[in-house]
Amino acid sequence: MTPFVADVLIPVGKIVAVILYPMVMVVVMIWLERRVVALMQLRLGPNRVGFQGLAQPVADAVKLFFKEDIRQRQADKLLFGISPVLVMASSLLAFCFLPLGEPIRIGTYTLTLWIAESPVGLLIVLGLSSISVFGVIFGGWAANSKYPLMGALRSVVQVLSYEIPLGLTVLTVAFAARSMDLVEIVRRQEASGVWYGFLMPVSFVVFWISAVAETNRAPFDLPEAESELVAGYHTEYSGMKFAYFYMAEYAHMVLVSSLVVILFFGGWLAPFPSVKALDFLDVVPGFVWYLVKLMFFLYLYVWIRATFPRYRFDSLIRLVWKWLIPLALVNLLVVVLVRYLL
Amino acid sequence: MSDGFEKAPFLLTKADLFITWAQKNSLWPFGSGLACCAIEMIATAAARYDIARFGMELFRASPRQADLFIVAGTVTNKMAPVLRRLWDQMPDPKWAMAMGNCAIGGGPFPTYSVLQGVDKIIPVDVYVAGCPPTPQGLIHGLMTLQEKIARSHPTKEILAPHARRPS
Amino acid sequence: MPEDQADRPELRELLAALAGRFAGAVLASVVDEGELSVRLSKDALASALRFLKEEAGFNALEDIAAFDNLGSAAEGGQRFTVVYRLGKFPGALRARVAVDVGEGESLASAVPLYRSADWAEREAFDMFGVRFEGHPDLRRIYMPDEFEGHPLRKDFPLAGRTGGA
Amino acid sequence: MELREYDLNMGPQHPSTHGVLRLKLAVDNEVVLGVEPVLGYLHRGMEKLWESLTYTQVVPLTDRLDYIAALSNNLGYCLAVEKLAGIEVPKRARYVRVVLAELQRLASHLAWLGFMANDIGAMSVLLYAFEAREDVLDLFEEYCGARLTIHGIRIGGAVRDLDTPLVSRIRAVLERIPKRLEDVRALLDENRIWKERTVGVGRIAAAAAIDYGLTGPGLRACGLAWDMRKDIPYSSYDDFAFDVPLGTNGDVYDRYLVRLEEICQSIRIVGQALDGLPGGEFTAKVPRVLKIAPGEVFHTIEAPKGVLGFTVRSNGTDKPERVKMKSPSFINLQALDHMCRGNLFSDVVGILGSLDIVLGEIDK
Repeated sequence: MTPFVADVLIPVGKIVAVILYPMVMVVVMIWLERRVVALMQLRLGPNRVGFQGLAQPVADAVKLFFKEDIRQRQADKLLFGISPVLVMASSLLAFCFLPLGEPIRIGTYTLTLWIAESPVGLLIVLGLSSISVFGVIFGGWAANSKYPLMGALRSVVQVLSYEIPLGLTVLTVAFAARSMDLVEIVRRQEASGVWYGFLMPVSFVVFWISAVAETNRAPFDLPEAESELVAGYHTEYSGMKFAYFYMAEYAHMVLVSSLVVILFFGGWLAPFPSVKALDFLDVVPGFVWYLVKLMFFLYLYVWIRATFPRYRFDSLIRLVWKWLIPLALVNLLVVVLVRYLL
Repeated sequence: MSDGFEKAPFLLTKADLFITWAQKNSLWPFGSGLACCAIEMIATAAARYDIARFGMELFRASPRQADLFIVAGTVTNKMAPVLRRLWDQMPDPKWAMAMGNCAIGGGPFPTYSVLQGVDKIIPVDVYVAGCPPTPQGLIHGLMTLQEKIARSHPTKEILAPHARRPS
Repeated sequence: MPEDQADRPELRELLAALAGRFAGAVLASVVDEGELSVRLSKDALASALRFLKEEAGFNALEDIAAFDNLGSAAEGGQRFTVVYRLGKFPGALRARVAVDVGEGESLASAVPLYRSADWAEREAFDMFGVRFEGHPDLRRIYMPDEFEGHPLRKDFPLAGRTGGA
Repeated sequence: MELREYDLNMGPQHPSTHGVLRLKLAVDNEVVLGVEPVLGYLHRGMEKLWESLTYTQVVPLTDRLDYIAALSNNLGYCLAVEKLAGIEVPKRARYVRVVLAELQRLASHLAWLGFMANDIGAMSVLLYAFEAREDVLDLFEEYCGARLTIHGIRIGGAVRDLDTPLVSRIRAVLERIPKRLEDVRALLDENRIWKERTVGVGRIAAAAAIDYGLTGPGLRACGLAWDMRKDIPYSSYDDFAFDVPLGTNGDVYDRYLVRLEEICQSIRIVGQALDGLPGGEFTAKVPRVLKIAPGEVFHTIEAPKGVLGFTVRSNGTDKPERVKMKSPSFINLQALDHMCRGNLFSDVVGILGSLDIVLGEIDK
């Protein structure tokens, strides 16, 4: 393993992989969503473009690339341009910290399946995922028209108020695993033999609800409610800028789903780690298990979108301040007590 | 239209094919219906006729993200300036489809308040006759539009934007 | 259509009460096919409507239809006839109050009595030019505000003055 | 910096104004202070056009008024002309008309269900409702070739007879629709989010409803049993036993329940009409050129949206002198401002959906 390969080729390869990984996931997610929602609604969904419609997201992306990029006169040029980048970059950056699998040993060199491992990885990922709120605010404000502004204001209040239960539940996991390092959390789940999702079901449920609300999806998609706010905060965006918003939403969904998988369902661990009889499952590489669980949660996103009507704004806020936050606080208290009494 | 291929350099024709393939297969209609034809347009997007198969089921509510403006219904004189403004708000390349006899030529209403044909205010690419046209008729219109897009040369417009179509 | 409305006698004495109260103003009145139809003069309209609503119990104004009598046998010699269709719920009784109004004259608005008269009167004004005094917001309802002329008048061409652009 | 309300424009082009309706909203931080609908964006000058057409030529234009319930408009106009001209419609024709009108009510209520659910966010219900509606449209297409602007009821009767294969297919569809409705009711009726968006929203009291001239399911949701098919029966509706569903407190949720119940009642009526289909002619003999002596008539029917009335005045020629239409959606829309005050901006969409308005009928 010549130093050139170790110091240059592999990091570059990993960086390219980390940029390509969310892009591929976004393409798969766009196709999955349109097909699954269609099949749930008695229709077929895209199946003409490429094999079973797989090339549909590619066609959308290329078409959006060649669209004219309109920026009105009264728009605030700087913010209008920056906001899609902010939303997209924050999601992509967070992918560097997600451990996708067990480090692979090639000769003397161990190839770690993540870019960076930091003792406060969890904090960084949460911080980055809340930066995308700035993108939404700037985007809604810069368009300088009423509907995007209302969409942006709604999104700000929604995302900020849902970050509190998100943070609290993440704290319970950090307490259980005694560390903020994502890799450490997975290892700790492997050591303790039980996944935190089953150890602390309440924090998983609260985390999942606030995750769905955080990404403005399904019953909580008020900021971009087509039937009320025309197209929410990205009403005035066209062409590639809109493509950024469109893909960033899916990237954010994939990011939050992978967080759920890592924190509550043991990252790359094969299911039922404590049951010795099922050890043969370990032959399947960790990365595959990680993808299977991820796909399940992405499917759940789409399933929820197809069934639930949309919350009204005040009931949305009442739900978080009256139900989720108290529940998360009590849950944190219980976990801390149990942790230190045992 | 095929003569365009001989003169255009090889690379551009291949680029044309790829770009038109993408534009053809992801036509996002603009979710604005005027009258009876709008109900048939929604029925076409619904489960039985399902234009989602062609990737067209994303009815964008904002003109900024729409490619295809289906004028479905009667265009009155009061609605014409609004329609024209919506058309101008749509980013290029954009296509227009006059759905139903009212949009094509005033339909059964030769009256004081109806614009006798939407092509008086916006350039129309495909006319779909019928009052209202059946979903099969609309899908046939959409397919003709896809063929028209397949024959177009987007690279020529990108390289020489001043040669833009008189909109 | 069942001809014999059981409540005809009720309409009969209602008619008598109406004729008594507004002796001078009731020009013609008849009860046929379960409907009381009255032709009033312009100035008795407001009080007649109030009487029909409060005392006779016609609590719903279903429709206001305006007619242009230009050319046809104008009964009262006036240009326009405005017909108020009242309904009584429960009991499903019908009353027709017809009023003649000239070209420039105006009628008392029924909005203080029936909220549903608001847009119906605006439509009559927009289409015929009949003005209604006391209407909260008498503007055109269909045609753009800068449109001149009233389309449903008989002398207005079908294709419109500007040739239906 | 003092806070001031600003007006928001749900413009003539908006995903949930069911066509080209423009709402000027005075909004104070998402709380609606007042709604002022602006109409006329689909005013095609129908009534002016009708004055230059013969009585039979007007019928296809009435399809384009309430284009979701075309047959009801035909029925309303034809009944008014027949009453004016004194044409006697044979019993079988009346039964065929009842079957067609009630199937049209079915299709109209299913379209309403889809649009309202989609406005409140449950987009799958739009697809389920439209799939059920497609079955009914197939019946119309088989009956007379058209899906939406059906023009199936003519002056004097209907355009074609109900032959036995069509009757058996109608019965098959009537079995399928309740099952589809079960899916939708299971999805929405007790859904906490749905109830939160609809219960107590857009409430109107019974007295205010009458004062605003509200008719149809909107009025019945306030608990007032005013249904033209019962109060002033037409086209032999009094031969059929059906009940009028009523709500209690006149809010969006009650209008939703009343309309769903009306779908079941319509299925009952069509079943009874098909069972008792008498023999005889399906249309009366109407002279090719219909000249009607001078006179005036006002006739109302119970259209899916409310009480639809036609005033027809004749002058002895073959063309009507004036045909005035009393449109239920036009009158119902006036109550929107009263219903929306104090609610949130996103409720305006739900209330507008529950009113079930069609712009073709409002703007004429």
